[in-house]
Amino acid sequence: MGIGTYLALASVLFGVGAAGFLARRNMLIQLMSIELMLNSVNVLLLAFNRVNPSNHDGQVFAFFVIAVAAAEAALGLAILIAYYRVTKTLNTDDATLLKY
Amino acid sequence: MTTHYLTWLLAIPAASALVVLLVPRSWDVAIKRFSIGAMLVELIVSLRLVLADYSDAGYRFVEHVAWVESFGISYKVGVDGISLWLVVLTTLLSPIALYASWGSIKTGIKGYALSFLLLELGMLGAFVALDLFLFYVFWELMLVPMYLIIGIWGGKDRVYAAVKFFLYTMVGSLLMLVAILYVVASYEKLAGHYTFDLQELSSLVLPASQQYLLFGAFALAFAIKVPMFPFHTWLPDAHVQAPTGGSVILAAVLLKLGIYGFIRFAMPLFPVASQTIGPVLAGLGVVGIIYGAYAAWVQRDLKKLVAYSSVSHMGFILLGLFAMNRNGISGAILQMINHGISTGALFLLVGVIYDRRHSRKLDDFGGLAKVMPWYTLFFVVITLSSIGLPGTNGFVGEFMILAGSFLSRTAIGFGSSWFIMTLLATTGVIFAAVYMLHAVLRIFWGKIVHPENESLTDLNRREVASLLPLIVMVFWIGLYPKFFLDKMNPSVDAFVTDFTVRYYEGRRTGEPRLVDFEELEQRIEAAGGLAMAEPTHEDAQ
Amino acid sequence: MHVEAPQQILLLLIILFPLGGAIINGLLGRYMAKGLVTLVGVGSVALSFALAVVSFVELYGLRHESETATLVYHFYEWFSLKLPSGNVVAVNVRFVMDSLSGVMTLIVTGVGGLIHLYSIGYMGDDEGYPRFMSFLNLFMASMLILVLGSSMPVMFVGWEGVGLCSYLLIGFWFENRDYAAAGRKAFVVNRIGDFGVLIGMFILVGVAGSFEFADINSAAMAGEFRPDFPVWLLGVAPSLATVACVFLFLGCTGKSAQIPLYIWLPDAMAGPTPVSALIHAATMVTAGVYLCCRLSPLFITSDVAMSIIAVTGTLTALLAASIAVVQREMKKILAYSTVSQLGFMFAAVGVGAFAAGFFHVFTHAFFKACLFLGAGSVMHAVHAHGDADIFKLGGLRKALPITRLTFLASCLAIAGFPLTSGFFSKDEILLGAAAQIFRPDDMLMTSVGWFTLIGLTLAAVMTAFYMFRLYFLTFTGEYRSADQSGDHPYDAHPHESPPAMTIPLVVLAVGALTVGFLGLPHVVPIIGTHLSDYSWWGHWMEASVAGQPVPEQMYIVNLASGLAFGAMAIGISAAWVLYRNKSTDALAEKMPARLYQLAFDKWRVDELYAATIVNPIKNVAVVAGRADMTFVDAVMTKLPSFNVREAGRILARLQNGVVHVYGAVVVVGVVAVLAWFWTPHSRIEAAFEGTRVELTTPQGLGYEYRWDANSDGEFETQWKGTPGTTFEYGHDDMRGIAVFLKNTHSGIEHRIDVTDEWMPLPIESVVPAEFLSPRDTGFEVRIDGEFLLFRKAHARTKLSGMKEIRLPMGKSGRLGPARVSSRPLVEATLEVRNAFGNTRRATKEIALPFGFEAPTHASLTRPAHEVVR
Amino acid sequence: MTGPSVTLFVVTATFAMIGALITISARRPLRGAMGLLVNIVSLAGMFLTLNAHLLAALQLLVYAGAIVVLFVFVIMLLGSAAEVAPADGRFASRTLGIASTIIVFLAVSSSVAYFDAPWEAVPDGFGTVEGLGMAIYRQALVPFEVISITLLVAIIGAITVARSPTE
Repeated sequence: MGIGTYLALASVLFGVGAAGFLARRNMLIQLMSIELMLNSVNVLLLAFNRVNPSNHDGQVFAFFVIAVAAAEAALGLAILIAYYRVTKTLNTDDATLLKY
Repeated sequence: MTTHYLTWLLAIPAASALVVLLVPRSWDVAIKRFSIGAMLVELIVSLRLVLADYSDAGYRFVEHVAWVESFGISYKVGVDGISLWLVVLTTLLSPIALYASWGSIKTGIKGYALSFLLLELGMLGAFVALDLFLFYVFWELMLVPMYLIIGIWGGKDRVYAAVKFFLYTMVGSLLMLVAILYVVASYEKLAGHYTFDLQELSSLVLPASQQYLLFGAFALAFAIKVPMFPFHTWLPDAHVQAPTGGSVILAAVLLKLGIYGFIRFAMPLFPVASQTIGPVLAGLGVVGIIYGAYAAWVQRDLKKLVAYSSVSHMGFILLGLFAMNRNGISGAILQMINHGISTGALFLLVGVIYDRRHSRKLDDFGGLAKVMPWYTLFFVVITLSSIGLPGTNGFVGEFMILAGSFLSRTAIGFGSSWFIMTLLATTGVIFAAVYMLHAVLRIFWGKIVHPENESLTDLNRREVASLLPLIVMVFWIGLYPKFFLDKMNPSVDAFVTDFTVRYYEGRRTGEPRLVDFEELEQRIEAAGGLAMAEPTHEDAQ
Repeated sequence: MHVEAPQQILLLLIILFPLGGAIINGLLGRYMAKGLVTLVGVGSVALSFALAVVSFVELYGLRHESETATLVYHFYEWFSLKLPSGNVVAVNVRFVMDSLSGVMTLIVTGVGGLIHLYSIGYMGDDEGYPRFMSFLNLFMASMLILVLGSSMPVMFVGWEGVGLCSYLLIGFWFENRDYAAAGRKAFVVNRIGDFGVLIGMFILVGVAGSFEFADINSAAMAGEFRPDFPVWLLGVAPSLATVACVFLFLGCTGKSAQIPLYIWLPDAMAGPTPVSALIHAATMVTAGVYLCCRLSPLFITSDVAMSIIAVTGTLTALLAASIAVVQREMKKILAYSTVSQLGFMFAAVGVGAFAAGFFHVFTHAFFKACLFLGAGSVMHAVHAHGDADIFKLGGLRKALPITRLTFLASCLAIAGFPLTSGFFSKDEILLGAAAQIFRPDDMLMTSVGWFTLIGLTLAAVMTAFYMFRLYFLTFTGEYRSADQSGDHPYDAHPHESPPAMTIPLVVLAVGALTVGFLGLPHVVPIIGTHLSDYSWWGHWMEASVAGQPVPEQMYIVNLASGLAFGAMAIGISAAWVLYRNKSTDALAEKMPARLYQLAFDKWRVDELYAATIVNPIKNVAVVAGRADMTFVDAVMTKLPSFNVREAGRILARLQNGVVHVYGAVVVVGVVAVLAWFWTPHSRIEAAFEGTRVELTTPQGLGYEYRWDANSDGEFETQWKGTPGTTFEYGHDDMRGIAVFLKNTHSGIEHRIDVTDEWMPLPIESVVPAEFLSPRDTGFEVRIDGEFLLFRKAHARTKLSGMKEIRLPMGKSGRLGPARVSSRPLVEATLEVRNAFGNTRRATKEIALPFGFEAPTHASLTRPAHEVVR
Repeated sequence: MTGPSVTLFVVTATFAMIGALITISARRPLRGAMGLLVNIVSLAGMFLTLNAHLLAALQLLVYAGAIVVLFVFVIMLLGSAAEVAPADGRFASRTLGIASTIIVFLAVSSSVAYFDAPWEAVPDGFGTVEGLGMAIYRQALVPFEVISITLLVAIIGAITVARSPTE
């Protein structure tokens, strides 16, 4: 078993996250999909770091990704609540204020 | 502090602007006095520059401090005979324009003074910068205060005019930025380090095909600023809407930056392209002379008439510039000063009646000579200067330009295209008389037909004070231009020689390369002058 | 160079006095007492006249020592020009008094002084009196600069200065907008002339290398203006002198009111009468003649220009005289008379009788000034404003005895009554014209001579006629406004003018009768006595004015004076018969009504100009003004902004606000990026260093490279991470020969496919055909082994000795404006591999800028033409 | 030169996939959150096979302990409103979208699956608290501080955004 397996798994996980983000209309689920994608990237980073273990660059990066993910989740959920307060729904099809 | 005059020149308006910014809005009188005072100090500093010796070419008062070293950006400033008088023109006109503005600007004094100080900073910076990046910074810096001056203190359609002015100028200057970066990158490829220093970049010789594109990008920026036909349509709008002070500065100094850019940057960097495209631009200048005169003739708004006359006058300057000889270029520089003085004064004079009558329509006047004799005298004198009557400044400039274009070296004696262009341009002398005297006739002569004109008051002290220096300059330059020409001629001569050498070098090469022009020019001089240096294309290898 | 005489400060003072007077009166006159204004205004001119006399006497004295003596004052250097030759021409403010300008200075200051004096009486009550004095003084200063200036630009200062003063003085009563418009017309028409002067000036300086009149004249005498004008003009090749003179003459027609630019002068009578007398009769309008005389050595070199001047002058004399014959108003008649007399002067110039022409300037100044001032005196007497209708006057000889006598004297002079000044000057002009007729072997000048002589004689008849028509209708018969009826009756009780006005009249009238004796003819007609020693004028002028020799054959002299006398006699008799003691226009009854009306309407020339020139230009201007704000602005501003707005509108549709769509676009982008990175990308670049070729390709992330530099299927390098390699090609690697044509100017390069058959070399593909001369075209080319062969198509190879040229591989040579190079071709191959493991090959054909040593063991295995692509 | 444990990898990978699929397909958000939890926990396990011990712990702490809990809180806060009715008549296009996306990434994964690199021996302290800590505090101190500020800003931002306008 080589690094390729990890890469493949990470790709698939990323794809699943992307598909979820694109296909679902529930803002909560979409946020979760984003978490999935971030996680899959972490797998990649760690796998590459494992192949070249003389430094910790990959892990440091993954560490930051986790921190950013936390910040993102906090902000995202806050926005979600604010959004819900305005529209009384979590359906992103109704979120078209960004229109021209 | 022996030679840091240029830094002072830039520091004073910057510092004054900061002071004005911090002062409370309500201190109107203090702000007025302080800003004018700062500009007068500025004028005195700039007069110190005149005292230097300009009997040989090269920059004076050069200061060179690294700014962003990794990209070779530096604070490098200096003046030579070409920029000297433009600097003085700026420092002379700025206080006059600001002072004259106090007649009509009653609101937002603080912002107005601030804009003017920043404007002066931008203009002076652009005239003295010897670093392309620095130049670009100042070039863009000028835009903002002018935009504000037109957009806030302007007339009815001020926002339209301001945006038009801004966008037009911006489009050109962005292309110029691209061209600057290209030049710098080409230099880096050959020399191994970045630099924006004009003198270092001057050693770069680019192949003709690249020069055309780069010159085009520079020329567009400058031609819009000049403004050259057909890029002039922002000018009437901007002038008509701008407040008096804004119009004065716009016409007197801002337009000159376009021509200055040609002389300082576009022509030395891209000699082959300027030599080839130059006649076309000169031709467009001639079109502008006649077209501007025609358009001026039929205007009913006095300010618009003066604005179109600017188009016509700037056409002369373009013609002289691309004649590529000393007469033409010296004449063009002198004519820049002249146009700054006479058109600046004309805008001041238009402002005078606008302040009184709140109209600029020719139809609303007539017979003013009866009630405003001094105003009439001033207006007629400036009119005569504008149409180039001998003895006033306009004549010397126009004469040198026409002589330059007639005796253009490009054409070796009388070339047919230059001959015809000179003929056509000279008809501009006729049309200038037509449209200016038309305006004079409509405003001053005849009987007073509008009763409200009967009670108009003549010039007040402030207006006389702001006009008098310009009248003095009109006759000074008209009667003794040698004082001004002597300072610029060595630089212009060197420019022409340098340009010719660059042209032949540029034509010789197919690949970008670096040439030590200083050494080359010395070699040519040793070999007996330019005639010897003229290459006979490439020798067969 | 000129002999540097001691500085004559007087010359400067002559100019500075009136200038100072103008400045003082102009700025402060409004606040000064009238007496002080008068003192400054008249006093300055009087001083100037006194200094002029002193200078002239000094000059007169110097003439005994040297024929070409001049007085010079070098003031300062104005500016300088640099000629293409590298010479710097200084434009000096420098004043010269020689015989020509000396006389002119005396006329200007003398006649001008009298007219100033006259103005005290005539304009004293006008509220703009200080302004008037100021303008008059300014005019004097300008005119003196014009006369005394030693070079073209300085003269031009005065030239335009007098135009300005003319503008200001015509529109002096500016509250009448028509007057102001007349002033503007004068200025603009004069500017058209100035255009010609400017261009002429440039030609002069371009050829003679100096602006100084003296240098230009010596250059002209040295024949420097004889070569053809280098610019192709309308299919003819005039000489430099012709073109320069025609342009200068255009300026003269403007200033001196000749066809086609005379139209401003009649309108200029809107100004106060002293102005008409001073500017529009005595001094300014003669500036054109003065310029021609100044540059007479130049003018005389061009027969064509001289003919144009003579014909124009004659036609003007005739046209203006024919208009003057039927006019009703005093000043208008005098104005057309002035135009006509100026025509005489130019006709004289055109036939080479410069001295005679200038003599007419001299005499004309006296009698025409006197006539105008007399007319002013009449108008003053009857309180006519603007102009006076002679059919409403009459019988004024009793009321205005002094005016009448002086007027009569001047009428006699202008009509050419024997022994008056006009007799002598007109006679000299006709003599000059007659001389041309008898110039041997010159068709052009002979016919011009005939035309001039006949035309001028006719004009002289009309002159005598209309002058005496004016005199008789004004001064004889009964005073027709006495009964106070009619539309605008004049004052019922005219009275003689004050002494300030009559003294100048008397002085001028005496001058009009006597100054002619200064120019006694060389030969007295009929008697045949030679008077050369007494002809002061001709002798005096010789020093500064060139000209055709004055004929001395009796038949010519007799012909000329006979014609002059006859013309005078016929004209005066006709007027006597038709108008003496009459009150109606007998001519109007005798002439066909329509012809009379047409002449009365000045042949409708103004209307013709309006219809053919002014209005079309005005319409173009209107169109330009409109088009600028509509069409040009639309194209340059509205169109781009419309494009941006519409493009924005379309792109804005993509912003539908649905998050999923945005996400999907991101995915598409990611996929596109992935697809790009899927396979490696590369291109080969070659740089040459000596005979080594550096092959490079842009470095890609995670790429590995291996090279097969000569494309023989074997890779020279192993897989490695750095992209470049160097290789030295050999003769065996060659794949053929490529031929390149290059425009050395622009750097444009084309590859040409050549075979071993002769084919034309398409130089036009790199150099535009307009830039090719016949000798640069028509080459043929083919490949011969490793060489390129060139030859001229249709070559007269044997005659010209031009052989086929062999160009070895790797070399280049010039063919006209193009460079042709022959280069060996090689092919390089590169294989690239990326992180995904995908590989790709790139090959590139490289044209080497150098040739190969032919291998000693073998030549090319295949014929060259097969490998050429 | 020993590679990661295959068994552990297979197990964690399977659960991670299952969790991910549950997350994106769950009708009810709470079930989705549980799927996410499964995914996170199994990935934490997988991190162990890659010698990333500290990160595995952080994964559990931050993701499972904080983020998922936050999700659950929000779901509880919103109650039934957290559920979104499926859009009508878009089933086909949505399926197609999901399928094509997954196919694209499957293709990618299949191409990278054969990548190979030698598993080098892991030096002492690799992935431990000490090793990673040293790396962070020595080489990435500034980014670390920046990320702290980012988190702080995010917290303030979250409070500002989520606070109801009436307060």
